[in-house]
Amino acid sequence: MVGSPVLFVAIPLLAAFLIPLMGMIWKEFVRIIPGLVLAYMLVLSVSLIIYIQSHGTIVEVISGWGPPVGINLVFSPFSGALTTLMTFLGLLVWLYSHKFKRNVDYEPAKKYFILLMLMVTGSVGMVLTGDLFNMFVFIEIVSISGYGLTSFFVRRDSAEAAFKFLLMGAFASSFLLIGIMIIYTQLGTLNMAEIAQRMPQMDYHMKVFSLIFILVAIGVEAETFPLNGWAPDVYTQAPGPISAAMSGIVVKAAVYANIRIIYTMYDLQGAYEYLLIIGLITFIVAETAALKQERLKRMLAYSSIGQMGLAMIAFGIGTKEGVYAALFLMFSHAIIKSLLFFSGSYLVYNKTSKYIKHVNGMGKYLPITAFLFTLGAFAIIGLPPFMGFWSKLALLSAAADSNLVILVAVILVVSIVEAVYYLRVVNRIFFFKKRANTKPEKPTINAMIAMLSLAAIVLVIGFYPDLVTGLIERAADDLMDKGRYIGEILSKN
Amino acid sequence: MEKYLDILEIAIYGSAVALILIGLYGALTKKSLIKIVLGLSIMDSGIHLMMIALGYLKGGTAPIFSKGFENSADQMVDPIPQALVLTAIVIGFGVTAVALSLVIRLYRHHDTLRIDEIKNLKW
Amino acid sequence: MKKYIVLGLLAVLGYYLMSIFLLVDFGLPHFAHGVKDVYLSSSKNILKVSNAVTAIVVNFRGFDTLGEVTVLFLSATAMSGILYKKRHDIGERSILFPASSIIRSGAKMLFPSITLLGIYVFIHGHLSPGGGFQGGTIIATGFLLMLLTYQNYSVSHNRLVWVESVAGMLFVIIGLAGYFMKGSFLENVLPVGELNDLFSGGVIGIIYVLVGFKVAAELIGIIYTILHEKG
Amino acid sequence: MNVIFLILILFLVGAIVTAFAGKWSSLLQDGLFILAVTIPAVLFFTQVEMNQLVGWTRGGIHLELGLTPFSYFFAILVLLLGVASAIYSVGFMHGKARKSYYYFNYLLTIMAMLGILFSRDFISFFVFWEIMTWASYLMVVMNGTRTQEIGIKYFVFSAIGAYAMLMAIVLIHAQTGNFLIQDFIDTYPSLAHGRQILIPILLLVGFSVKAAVMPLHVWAPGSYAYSPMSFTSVFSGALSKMGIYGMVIVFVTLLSHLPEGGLIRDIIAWMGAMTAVIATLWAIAQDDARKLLAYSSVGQLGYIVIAVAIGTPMAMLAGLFMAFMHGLFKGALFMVVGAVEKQTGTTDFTKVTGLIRKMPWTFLTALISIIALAGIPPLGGFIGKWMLYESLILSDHYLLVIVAFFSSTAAFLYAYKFLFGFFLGQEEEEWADVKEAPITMLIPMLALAVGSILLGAFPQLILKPINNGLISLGFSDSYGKLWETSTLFNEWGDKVVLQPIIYAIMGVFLTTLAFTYFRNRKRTRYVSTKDISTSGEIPLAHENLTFKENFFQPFLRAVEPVMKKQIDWYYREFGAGLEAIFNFTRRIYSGNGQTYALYAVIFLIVLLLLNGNLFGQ
Amino acid sequence: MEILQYIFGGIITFLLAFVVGMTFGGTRRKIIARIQNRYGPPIYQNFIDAFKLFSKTSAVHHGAMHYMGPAFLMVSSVVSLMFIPILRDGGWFPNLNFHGDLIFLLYMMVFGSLGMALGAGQTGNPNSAIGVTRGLAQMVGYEIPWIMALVAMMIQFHTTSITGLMDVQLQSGTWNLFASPFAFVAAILASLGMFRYAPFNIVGAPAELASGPASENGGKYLFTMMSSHSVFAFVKLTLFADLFLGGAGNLVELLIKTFLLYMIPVLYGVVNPRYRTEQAVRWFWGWPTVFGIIAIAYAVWST
Repeated sequence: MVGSPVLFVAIPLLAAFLIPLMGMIWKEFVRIIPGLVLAYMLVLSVSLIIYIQSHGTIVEVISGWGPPVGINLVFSPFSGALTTLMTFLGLLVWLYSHKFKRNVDYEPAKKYFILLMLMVTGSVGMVLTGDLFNMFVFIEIVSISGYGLTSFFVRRDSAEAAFKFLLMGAFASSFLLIGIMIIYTQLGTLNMAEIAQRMPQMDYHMKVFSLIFILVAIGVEAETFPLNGWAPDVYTQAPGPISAAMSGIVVKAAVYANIRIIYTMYDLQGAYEYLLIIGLITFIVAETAALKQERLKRMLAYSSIGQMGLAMIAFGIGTKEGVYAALFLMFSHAIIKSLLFFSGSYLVYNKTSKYIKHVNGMGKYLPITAFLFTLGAFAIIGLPPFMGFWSKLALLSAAADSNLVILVAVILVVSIVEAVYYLRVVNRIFFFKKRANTKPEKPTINAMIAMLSLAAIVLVIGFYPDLVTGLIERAADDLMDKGRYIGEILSKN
Repeated sequence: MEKYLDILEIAIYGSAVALILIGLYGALTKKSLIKIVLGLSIMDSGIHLMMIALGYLKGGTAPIFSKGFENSADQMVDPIPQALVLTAIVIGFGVTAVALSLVIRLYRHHDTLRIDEIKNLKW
Repeated sequence: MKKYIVLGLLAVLGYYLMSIFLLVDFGLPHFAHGVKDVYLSSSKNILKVSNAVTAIVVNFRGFDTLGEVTVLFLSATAMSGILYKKRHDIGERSILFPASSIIRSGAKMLFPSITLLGIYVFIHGHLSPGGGFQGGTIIATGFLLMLLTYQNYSVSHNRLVWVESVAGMLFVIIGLAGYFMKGSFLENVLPVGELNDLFSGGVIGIIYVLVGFKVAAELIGIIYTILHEKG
Repeated sequence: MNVIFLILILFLVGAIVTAFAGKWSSLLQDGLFILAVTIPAVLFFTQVEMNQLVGWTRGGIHLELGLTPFSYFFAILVLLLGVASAIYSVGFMHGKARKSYYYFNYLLTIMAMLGILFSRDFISFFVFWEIMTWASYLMVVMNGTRTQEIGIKYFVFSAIGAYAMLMAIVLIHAQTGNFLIQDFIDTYPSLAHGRQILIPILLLVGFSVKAAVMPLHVWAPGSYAYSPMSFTSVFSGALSKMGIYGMVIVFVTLLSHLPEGGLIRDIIAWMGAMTAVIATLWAIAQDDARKLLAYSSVGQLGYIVIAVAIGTPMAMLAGLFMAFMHGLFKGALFMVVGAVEKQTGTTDFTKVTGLIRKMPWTFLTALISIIALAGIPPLGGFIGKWMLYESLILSDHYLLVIVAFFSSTAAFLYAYKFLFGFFLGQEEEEWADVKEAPITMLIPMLALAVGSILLGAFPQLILKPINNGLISLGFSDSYGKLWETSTLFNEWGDKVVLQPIIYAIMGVFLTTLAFTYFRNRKRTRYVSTKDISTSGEIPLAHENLTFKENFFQPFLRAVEPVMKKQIDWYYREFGAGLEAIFNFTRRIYSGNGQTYALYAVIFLIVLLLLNGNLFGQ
Repeated sequence: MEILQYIFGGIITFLLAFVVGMTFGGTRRKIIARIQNRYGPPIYQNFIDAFKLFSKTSAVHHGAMHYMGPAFLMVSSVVSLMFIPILRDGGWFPNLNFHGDLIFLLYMMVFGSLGMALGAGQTGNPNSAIGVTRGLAQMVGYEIPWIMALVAMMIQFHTTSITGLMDVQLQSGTWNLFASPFAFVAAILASLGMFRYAPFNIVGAPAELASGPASENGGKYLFTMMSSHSVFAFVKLTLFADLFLGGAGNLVELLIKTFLLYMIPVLYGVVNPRYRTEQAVRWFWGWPTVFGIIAIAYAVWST
């Protein structure tokens, strides 16, 4: 055993409590320790992923009480793959913001890095936990650190965005509590595996009501359509790396929660259709809203929402191919959208308004950044031979295999809209004259490394997708096999 | 006794739902940011009340094995909702604190507390 | 207009909520094989903790409590981040009018007893109703009283940081000790003692004390941050 | 490593190396660029074996590459134009901005086209197709003028096509379980009837976009006109033929099994005919050489589409032969425009006149290519047209003959306009010191022109590979029946003997020329075009009397009703409408946090109201 | 030897065409003059003009295309001539007709216009270019009924060869004029434009354009143009005779038939005012095209 899933939570918390003390010794510690912790988490998750290849899913028991009595953490191929992705992105976000301009002040830097680290931890916890209420706690950890990070920049309208986020988040947590309590009163347990096992005994109406409350609650974090009003504002106003972390880490965790609940806990067929319909609406509304945006990050935000809608559609197909496609989409979207947020924030660096027109002519002044943005744009449109193509292909062929011809057509038509708004920006970067009052800002070396490594992944996976498809396929198998999940956890008792 | 229990049921659940609805009403219609935050708190209270009520056992005692109650486990109310409520209260407190600090920031920035005037970010 | 729409919506929502809750029989056991019975019996027989709620909060679902503490820590951090200003921008504490002498002397008298009550509550968390959160809050109330009464009363920021950091770290370290010694995070590593004894329940009491300190420190920090906001 | 991979990788590596070589030396970059095209071309013609399959796997999908005789024919066109235009590009891009960018995308485009021809499965086909699309998109926007309009339009239509194709591909995968083209062709007859119709139509939409068939052609004029001329010769000459390539395969292998196949073919043929007519009319109305040629390309592609859609053996031969010829002469013509642009800085007919004495070789290329374009014997263009008309009449498509002939005749108008606009008319002071284009630009141009002449006399040079390709697709051997060395037959036994015609034409031409030229040689002198007898007055040196505004106004007035609105206009209105709707959708995000919360509550209540219906048991 | 025979035959054919075309042209001038109540020039006036032009020497030229233009024109006329059977059995006028067909001829016939246009273009005279554009536009107009008539014939008789069409008429014993009357009407109406006599003479209208494409040309250039026009007129008339009137067994028959055909455009022109270009184009796309469509329908129906 190389480590334990519980360290994903314990070590960052220890570090978080330690940082204020270490900061009194040497101020640089507040920047270095989170990086070390995130790096450790990445190493840990990679080694655990390798471990479970041969030894099977790890079910970690906490405080000595096996499920369903105690809380447990599950490191399965599915949650493990997501954990690896999240910790990797977390590390890159840390790297990108290591020398972030505002962080010269000690106090904000401390806050920023603690919140960032705990946001990643919370997301990882959401993915790993096997207990419903524990998931609620982790969702709150993620949300509160999200509020703090969103309003990090004092001069922008960031507080407004954070307040909207908070309002929605508060509603969501209330609804989630109601949903959890309905389940508890019916089944008397909070362990997800046991809930899943005993779900058939539950009264049908209670089942539906609890699912509705939980879906609405998690839908807020997962950016499903009518609940995602906060998302564009938050993405626009949060610091660039935080936007990347939001779309790459937090939302992924929320979608995970959504999927775990629908696929594993409940046995309602209609829930898949719900995912399909809501995902489709989210996708269409977000992509069409993105078309006429004037601010770069807001446009990226809508695109991000749209991509998550796509992932939900893929989950809603309900077959193994669909799950495979959805996981692939989540993976590629996390990587590509982070690349876009990273490079996009430098393209509109100096302006707080972040209008798209500020990128005019930046191709000449920031050639590498502009190139990386273009790469990301091409990849997210789904042009081969970049990474986005393979995931889109997987989605479409999964839909076609399930005979959803209309769905394929709609997705493709809306994808054209997506291509249009991305290419408009790319054209501006390279072929428009620079506006007189914009000053290009060269990326720091750390940011450059982060962006280049993301771009390398986009290219390498694009040319050789086999690097990740095996992993994703195992994860999809894992998710589809509900009986094994229940058995593995409850046998630990 | 049975009759009173029915009344009690309606009274407790009714007040929990009423709190939730009052909180929602406040959060959805009041213009002042402070009142919205208050609404959220009220809604939380309603939910906490509901949670506790759901764990109630007819004629039950507190789930504490103090002297004389060592063997009355069957008579104890469900302790789990109480534990959950504890967590939920703390989390609700944390959210409220952050919300209030955001309200302060917004007031600093916009010089107003009316939520319909704070719409710099839209579309 | 909006009000009426909202009212209509809430009427529907209320109808559904009520119908959900009325499906749950009030005051009757709702389910057959819940974990509740395991908790009660284990708390009495294995952990020797008389307050089952404490046993759940600190041991069975101790992980939640760790998260809870983290949430508090986060909201304190987030608050100070949100309200952060450069040093010269920080204003004076806003007090509308000075407290009267009755209040001042009363506060001085009440403060030690409030603190003592708080300490009692979290030390006896595993025996009687109460615990770390409750006790910490009571202590913070005492400090709030002092801060409101005395314009010049101040708490050392560094000391608060120390208390909360060390308390939090010890919590995690105790958890890790369980992990390394017994193979499971937060598992009890100390002898459990006898039911209804002060020194019973192993690490549960210790953790609750730590939580008490941490909660107190954080709440004081939060109050302090808001008090320093210009009116 | 297999040579097919080697060729593709050489292109890719060449593209990257060439793009970066510009940092050190411009000359090195030019040299590397030409090598990066020619070495794979040589490898292709010497090393690649026919019908040899190479399998590989990506993302768990089995892929295959290989060369068939049919794709071999297209590869000839691609590599011929690719090499010629590459040499030309070196001259054309000399001293221009974004040279590395140009070279990179150029090589990628050529690679992608070869990749398409090599692909034996749908995924590699699609991958290369999209690489081709975005690489050429980057070329279209390269000049930086009207990128948001022309470039986006090109990309949107390409995306419509590509996504239609992708939809067909995933539907195919749902039917066969893999992506191999051959497997699909084998299982096609046993599919459900709905799929049997849907899949070919989707594929045809995909290919029609690149082949610029009528309702999907609106991207073409702008894109051809605004990409660099040296690339446009490949773009219009070879890249658009990829659409034809795909269409032929769909027609031959799929639609022949379908009862409705004939109807679909006729519809496509009529769309091609409409394209030919409308594009020709618009070409006549243009005042810019680039746009004129762009519309002309669309029109010429219309003929090719007619021919391949009719699909008799002779029509196929005609269509593919015309495709090849179009590559030659349109490639050369775009190069001519490029040369004029390079030397004068403009391509506007109303600005440039009288270059014939300044740029004689360019004019010669233009003349030969225009004659080939107009389909006038004895050049190669005629042979394609002849076969087209014969096959149309033989297959009872009488009205199509009329339409095709009309647009072919109308093509004379713009053909004349092109020659007159640049080269004839009065010589102007402004262009007095214009020089002939550099030698690197002249050689490829003249080579392509010579190709046009050669194919007029010896069409078998290219008809033979076409025939081999068609046999490999399952056609009967029409080689012996339809043509022998320099003789063309139709099925009624009528024939055209090419060589005596050429001798006759040359003989008469030279005799007359001798008659007019030699007797006068001693005593005639050249006088400038200012020395004319218009109204008895001699125009001053700075006066330009060349007739250039409203060139074909009378004719355009005659056809006015057809040209009132461009199809483009409908698309623009449609697009504007869509954008307005989308602009409305984003108003959902009103900016008021409370409203968002209200949405959440409404959503919750709607779900609660729907409960049983949504989550059925 | 055969080649020499061809060349010799070609020269003889050319001379015949030249003489006939010139004479017809002179006749036309005379007829028009008489109708307009003038005396008019003698019938041989065209020969006098040609001889005058031939013996003049040109002092200037405007560049290569300038003298290649008339050569193109000549190529078009002569090669077309060589592909048309003058008499049914060849005889003195050997040619290449068994090699060619109607489609080839169609393209060969427009080749001249384009060459001429190029030559006119290089002179730099705006009137030439204006004339050329009008001419080309008009050509697009009349080609429609013309190709319709030809396609109708091809459909009806299953051949695209001129000799083939003549054989058909010989075998059935009836002229195509009667076998496919609508095609004949369409073709004749198209021929009005082909001859460019009034009312379709806007191309070279002397009063407006200083004789259009031909301006700036004098001396031998004009001679070449004039003679090729004459030859071309003969080519067209012979083609019509071959296609619709069963060809000619001997020279006299040929001359009668061609003269009768020639009178149609001449006489039509006399009584009509000049059309503007777009009017002309629209005119051709009116009734002549309708006849063409009827001809095709008739052909499809009758096979």
